Amino acid sequence: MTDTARQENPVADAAAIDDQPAIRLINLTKKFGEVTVVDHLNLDIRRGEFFSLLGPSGCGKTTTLRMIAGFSDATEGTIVLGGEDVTSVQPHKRNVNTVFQSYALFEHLDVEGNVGFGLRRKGLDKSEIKRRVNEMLELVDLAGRASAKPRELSGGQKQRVALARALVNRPEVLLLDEPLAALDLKLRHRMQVELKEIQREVGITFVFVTHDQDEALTMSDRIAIMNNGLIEQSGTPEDVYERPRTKFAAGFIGTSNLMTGMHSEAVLTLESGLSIPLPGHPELTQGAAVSIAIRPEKIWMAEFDPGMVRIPGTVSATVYHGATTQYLVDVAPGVRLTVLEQNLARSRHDDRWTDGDTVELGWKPEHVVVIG
Amino acid sequence: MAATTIATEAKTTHSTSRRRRSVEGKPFFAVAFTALFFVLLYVPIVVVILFSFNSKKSLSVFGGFSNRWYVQFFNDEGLQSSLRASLMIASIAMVGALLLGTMLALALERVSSRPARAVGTVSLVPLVTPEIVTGVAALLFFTGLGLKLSLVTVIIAEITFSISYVAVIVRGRLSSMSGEVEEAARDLGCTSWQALRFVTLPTIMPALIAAGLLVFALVFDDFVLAFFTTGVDPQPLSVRIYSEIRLTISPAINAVGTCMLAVSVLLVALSLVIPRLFGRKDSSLDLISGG
Amino acid sequence: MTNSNSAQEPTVRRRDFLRGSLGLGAAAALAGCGFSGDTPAPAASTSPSGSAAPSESPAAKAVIDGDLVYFNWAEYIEPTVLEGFKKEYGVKVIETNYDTYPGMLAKMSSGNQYDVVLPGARFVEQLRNQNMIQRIDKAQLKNANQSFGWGSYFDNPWYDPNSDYSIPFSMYTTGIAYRKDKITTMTGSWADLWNEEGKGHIYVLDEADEAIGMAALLLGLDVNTANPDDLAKIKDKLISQKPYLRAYSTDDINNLAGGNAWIHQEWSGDFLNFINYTAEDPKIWEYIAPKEGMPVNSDAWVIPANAPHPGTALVFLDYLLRPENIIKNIEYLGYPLLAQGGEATYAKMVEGRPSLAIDLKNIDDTKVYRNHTPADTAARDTVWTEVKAS
Amino acid sequence: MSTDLQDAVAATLPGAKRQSATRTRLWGWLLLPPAAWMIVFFVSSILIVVALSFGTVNANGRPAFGTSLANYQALMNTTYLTVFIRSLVYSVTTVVLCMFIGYPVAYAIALHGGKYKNALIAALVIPFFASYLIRMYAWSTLLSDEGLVNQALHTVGFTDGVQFLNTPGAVVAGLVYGFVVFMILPIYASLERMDTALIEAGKDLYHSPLRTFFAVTVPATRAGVLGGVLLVFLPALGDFVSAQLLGGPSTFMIGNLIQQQFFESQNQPLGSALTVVLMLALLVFMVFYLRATQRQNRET
Repeated sequence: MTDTARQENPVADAAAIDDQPAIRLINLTKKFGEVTVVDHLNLDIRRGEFFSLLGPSGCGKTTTLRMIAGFSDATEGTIVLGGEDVTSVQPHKRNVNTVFQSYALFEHLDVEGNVGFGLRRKGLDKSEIKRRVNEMLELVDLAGRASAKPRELSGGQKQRVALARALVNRPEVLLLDEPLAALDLKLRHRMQVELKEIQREVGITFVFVTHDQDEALTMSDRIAIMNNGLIEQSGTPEDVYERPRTKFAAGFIGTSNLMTGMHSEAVLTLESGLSIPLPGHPELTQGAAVSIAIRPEKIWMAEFDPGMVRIPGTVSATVYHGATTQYLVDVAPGVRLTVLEQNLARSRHDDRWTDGDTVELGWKPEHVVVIG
Repeated sequence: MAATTIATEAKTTHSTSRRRRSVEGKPFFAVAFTALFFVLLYVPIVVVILFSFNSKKSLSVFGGFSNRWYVQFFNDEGLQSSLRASLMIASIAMVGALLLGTMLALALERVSSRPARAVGTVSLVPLVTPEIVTGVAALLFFTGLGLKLSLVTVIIAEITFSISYVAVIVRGRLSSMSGEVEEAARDLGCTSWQALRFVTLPTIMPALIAAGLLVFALVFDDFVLAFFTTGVDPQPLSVRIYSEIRLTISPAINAVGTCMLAVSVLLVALSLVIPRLFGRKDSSLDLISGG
Repeated sequence: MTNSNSAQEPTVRRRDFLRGSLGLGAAAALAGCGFSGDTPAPAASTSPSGSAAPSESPAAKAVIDGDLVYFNWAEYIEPTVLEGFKKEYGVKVIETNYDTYPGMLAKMSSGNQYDVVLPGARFVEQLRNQNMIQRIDKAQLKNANQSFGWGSYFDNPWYDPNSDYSIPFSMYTTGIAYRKDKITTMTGSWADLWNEEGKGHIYVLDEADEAIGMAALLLGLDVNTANPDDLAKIKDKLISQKPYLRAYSTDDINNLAGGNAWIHQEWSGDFLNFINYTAEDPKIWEYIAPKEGMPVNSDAWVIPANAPHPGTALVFLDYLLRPENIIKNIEYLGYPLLAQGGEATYAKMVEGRPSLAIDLKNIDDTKVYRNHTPADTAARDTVWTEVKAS
Repeated sequence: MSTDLQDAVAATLPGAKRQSATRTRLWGWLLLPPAAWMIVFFVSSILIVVALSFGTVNANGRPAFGTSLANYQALMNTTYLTVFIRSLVYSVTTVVLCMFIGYPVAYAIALHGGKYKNALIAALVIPFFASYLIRMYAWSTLLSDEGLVNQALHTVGFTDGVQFLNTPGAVVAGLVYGFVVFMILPIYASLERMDTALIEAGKDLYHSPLRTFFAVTVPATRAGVLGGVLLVFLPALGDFVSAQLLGGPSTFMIGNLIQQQFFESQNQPLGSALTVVLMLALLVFMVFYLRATQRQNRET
C-alpha cells in the first residue's frame, strides 16, 4: 500500500506534471474518533479531466469529496485547489460546486430559482443571472421547465437541475457524489452519456464519486480505486482494468480469477498442488508468494493459439447470458475459475459445454497479471 | 403521495366489490358511525351558536332570535379586555414557542451528543405531563421566586408548555429534509446562517405555520395553565369564562364562543390554504395529523 | 410596615430557612424560607377576637391615583353602577373574579396586587390579622355615614374592631330552596337535604364552611366546631347524605334554572336573584329557613396593603356608599346591603317571603363562620376533602 | 431509558424520524436558549414541587419547605386511595372508549374519505380549537334535566326524563369528548402511512375482509393506537374540569384533589405531594408503555 502512496506522491511526481493540477491532496486524513476513514491520501487531479473515485461504500471516497467541498474538516493534511491552499476555507468561499446524491434541490424555489441560487448569492445582476440560467437550462435540456417546482420533476430532471445549479457558477471543479445512484438503470445509462458530453462541452474538471465500476470505466479519463481510506491504484480505465496492481483492484473492477501460490522457476504452485506455468516474469524472486489474476474473458476453452498456458478442468456450472455464456470450471480441488465465452455466430449450440464436461482452459502469458 | 394512492385504491375497490362489501358491511358501519360521531361532535357547537342568538336569558329555552348577547359582549369591557389578553398571550406565546421550538428542533436534528439527547428528552416531557402538574409547578415556581403573577407569567408558562409541540412538528419536517440541502446552500455561497435563512427556514415554512397555528389555538383555549398562573391583569378569556359559568347564567359566553369558533374556522382554513400559496400540495393539516 | 409581633418572626424564619436549605438544597434556598406570599409580617395568632393590634399605615387619601384593580365574585355588582364609576372618574376597571373565598385568599397570598377586594367576614379578620389589608380612613369617605355612626352594628363588627379596615357590603343567610311542584314533604329542617322525594336532585353548596355548618346545625353542634368527635360525627352525617345528592356545587342559579335541582342548599340573595331574573315560573320556588337555625354571614370591602391605587379604591368605596347605588345593588343582587335604608329596600323586595328576611341582630351570633387555628382549619378541611373524595 | 423515552414519544408523534447528524457549531449554539429555558422554567419548577411536597404549613397557614414525610403519610389513607383508583378507572375507561370510537372514525376518514379527507380532518379539529370550557358547558346545559335533550325525549313520550348529568358516566363522557381527537389523529396517521397493498394481499390470503382487518390492518396501525393511548390517558388522568362541570357528589378525581389543596384548603405542600404521586404514577405507566412499544417495534 505504501508503494501506491509513494507512487502518487506529488512531490516525487512533480516533474512529470507539466501543468498545475486542479486539485492536489497532500497527506489528507480524516478520523472520526478512533476510526480513520481517509488515511494520508495523496492525489493530483488534472485540469479538465473527468476523474472518478471508485470504491465500495465506506471506503472514504465520499468523505474525501466532502473534504474537498469543505463540508468536512480534514483531520490532517492539505487540500490545494488551483494552486491555493483551501484546507481551512469555508465551503461557500471555495470555487467548487457539488452535485449531491439526493439532488438536494430547494423545494421552495422553482427550477429557475434553484439554478440561479448561487449566482444570486454572488450578487450578479438580474439580467446576467437570467441569461446564464437560461443558457444552462438549454444545456441540460430543461429550457421549458424553468418555472416548475422540484416536486413536479422526474428523477432525471431533478438530476439535471442539480447539475445545472452547480455548473452555472462555473466552478473550477465540479464534485459529483454518486449522482446517478437514485436513477433507474436505463435512465442511468442515458445520463452517463449526457454527463460526459456536458463535461466535454464545459471543460470543467469533474470529480465523480461512484461505487459502480461500469460507470467509472465508461465515463472517466482517470480512475482512482479506493479502499479503507487508501488509494489502491489510479490510472486510465484501461490501466486499472487490464493491469490491476493489487488484489483488491483486481477483485473490485470486473471479475477476476485470483490465484495465490509459491513461485519457482516460472511455475506457480497453488496450495492445492496445482502447478500453473508462469512464463515471462524474470523479475519474480524464487520461492516468493505470488498472486496472479486472469480476467474471465481472457481464458479460452478451444481453438488455442500456440504459446498458451493450458490446464485441464471440469465444468461445474454454466450460466447463459445471451451474448456470452459464463462457465465455472474446477481445475483443482477448491480452485474454480470463471470463464466467459462469446456466443459468436460461428459457434454452434452443440459446441457448447455442459456441466460435467471435461475441458481444457488456456490463456496467453501476457494476460496474466502478477500482483506483488 | 401515499394519500392519493389510498384514495384511488378506495375508489376502485368501491366500484369493483360493492356487492361483497355490502354483505360484510364493515365500511358502512364505519361510515355511519363516523357520521354519528360528527353529529355528536357538533351538537354542542350548534347549541352554542343557536343560544348565542337567544332573546331569553336561558340556556334551555329558545325565545327567538336577538343579537342582545353580542351587544352585551361587545359592550362588556371585562370580556373585551380578557379577549385582548388572550389574543396577546396566544400571539406572544406563539412567537416565543416558535422561536425556541425551532431552535430546539434544528439543534436536535443535528447534534447527537449526550447532553443534546438529554435536552431532547426533557423537552418532550411536557407533552406527556398532565397540565395540572405543569400548572402547579409553574405556580409554585413563580410564587416561590417572589415573581408577581401576571400576563407575563402566563406567557412564560404557555411557552414552556408549547415548545415541545413546535419542536416535534418542526423536527418531523426537518427529518424528511435531506441534510444535503443545507450543504448545497453553503456550497452555492451561503454561510451557515444564510443557509438557515434562505433555504432551511423557507423549506420548513409550512411546518412552522402549522406549528404556529396549533400553538396559537392551544394557548388561546388553554384554561388550566392560565388558571394557575394568572395574576391581576385582565384575566385570560378561558379563566373568565370559567368563573362566569361556575357562578352565573351568562348567554354572552355563547356569543364569545361563537366568535371564537368563527376565528378558529378561519385559522384552520388558513392552515389549509397558506401552504398552497407556498406551492405545496400537502397542507399543514397533514403535518398536524402526521400524514 | 411595623408589627408588634415581629419580635419572634426572625427566629421562625431562620429555622425554616435552615430546615429548607439543609434538607432540600438549591431549590429551597432559591425560594427562600417560608415560600412566597409569606407576606410582610406574619402575625402570631389568628385569634377570632382579632385583638392583636394590626399595623398603623399612613392612610391613603380619596384621590384618583390610577385605574381600579377590582377583585370580586363574577357579576356581584350592578353593572350600571360599575359603568357609572368608570364614566364619572374616567378610569378603567381591571376586573378579576374568584369563585371561592379560599381561592381569593390564595390569589392574594401569591402576591397579586388588587385595589379592592370583597372577602367574607371571617376572611376580613384573617387578612387583618396577617396585615394584608390597610386601614381605611373614614374621613376620606363623604358617604361614610351610610354605614357608620348612626348606632350601626358595623361601627364595631366582630371581624374588624371599629371597622378600621373594612366597609361592610352585604349580608345573607344560608337556607334551602326547593320546588313545590316536585317536593311535598318538606319538614322545615336541615334534614330536608336528605329528603327521599328529592333523591338525586339535592344539591349542597361546594364550600367547607357551609357543608360542615349545615351538618353541625342538624346534629345540634357548633357550626365552627373543630372538636375531633364532632368532626367525626359531621363527616359520617355528610357521607350518609351522598346517595341523596346530585352534586356539590356553588353554581346554584344554574342548577335551579336547568331543572336539575329540586332541593338546594342556597344563599338567600342568590335565591332572590334567581326568582326575580331567571326563573321561568317563580311561584313554584320556595326558600325555607331551617328550624335548627341558619348561618348568617356578611362580607365587606377591603383595600389590600399592597394595593397599587389605594386612592382610587377609596373613591370607589365612597361611590358605592351613595344611597342610589346602594339601592341599585340591593335590587340587582338580592342581598341586603349593610347601610342606612338598605334593610328597608330589602324588606320591600322580600315581602311575602318571610323566610328570606334577615335580622341584623344575628350578624354576630353563634351561627357565623369564624376563624380557627391552623390546626383546626386543617382538621375541618380534611373532613371536607374526605367527604368529597369518598 | 432517556433515549428510549425520546424515541417512543417521538414515534407517537407526526412525522418523527431519526436522522443522521451533520455537525456544525451553529447547531450547538442553537440548543442553548431552548435548553436554558426548559431547565429554568420546567425542570426547576418540577423540582420545587418535589421539594415542597416535603414541606409543611406554618403557623400562618403558609407553605414552608421542610423535610417532613407527613404529607405522604397523610396520603396513606383510604380516601385518597379511593380517589386514585377512581381516577384510574375513569381514565382507562376513557382510553378504551376513545379507542372504540376513534378507530372506526379514523378508519373511515383515512380509507373512505376520498377527496373529502382533508376537509373531514379539518372538521374534526375545528371544534377542538374552540373553547373546551364552552363546549363542556353547552353539554351540561343540553343534558340537564330540563335541557333540550330531555325536552326532546319528553315530546317522544319519555315523561320521566333521564338523568345524564352529575354521574360518573357524564364525567367519562366529558373526558372522551375532550380527548378523543388525540386518539383519532395518530390512528389516522398510521392508517395513512400503511401500505394498502397489505390489505389487498390480506384479502387474497384471508378472503374475509373482517379477518383481513384484524390480521392486517390492526397490527399495522398498532403504533398509532399506542400513541393515541398515551395522548389520551395522560391528560385524562390529570383532568379536573370534567369532574367539576359534569360530575356528581362522588366523582372527585386526582386533579380535583390537587386543585382543592391549592385553591381551597390552602395546603400547598399536601397538593405538591399529590402532584408528585401523580407524576410517579405516570412514570410507572410510561415504563409499561415503553415496554409495549418496544415489543411492538421488535415484532414489526
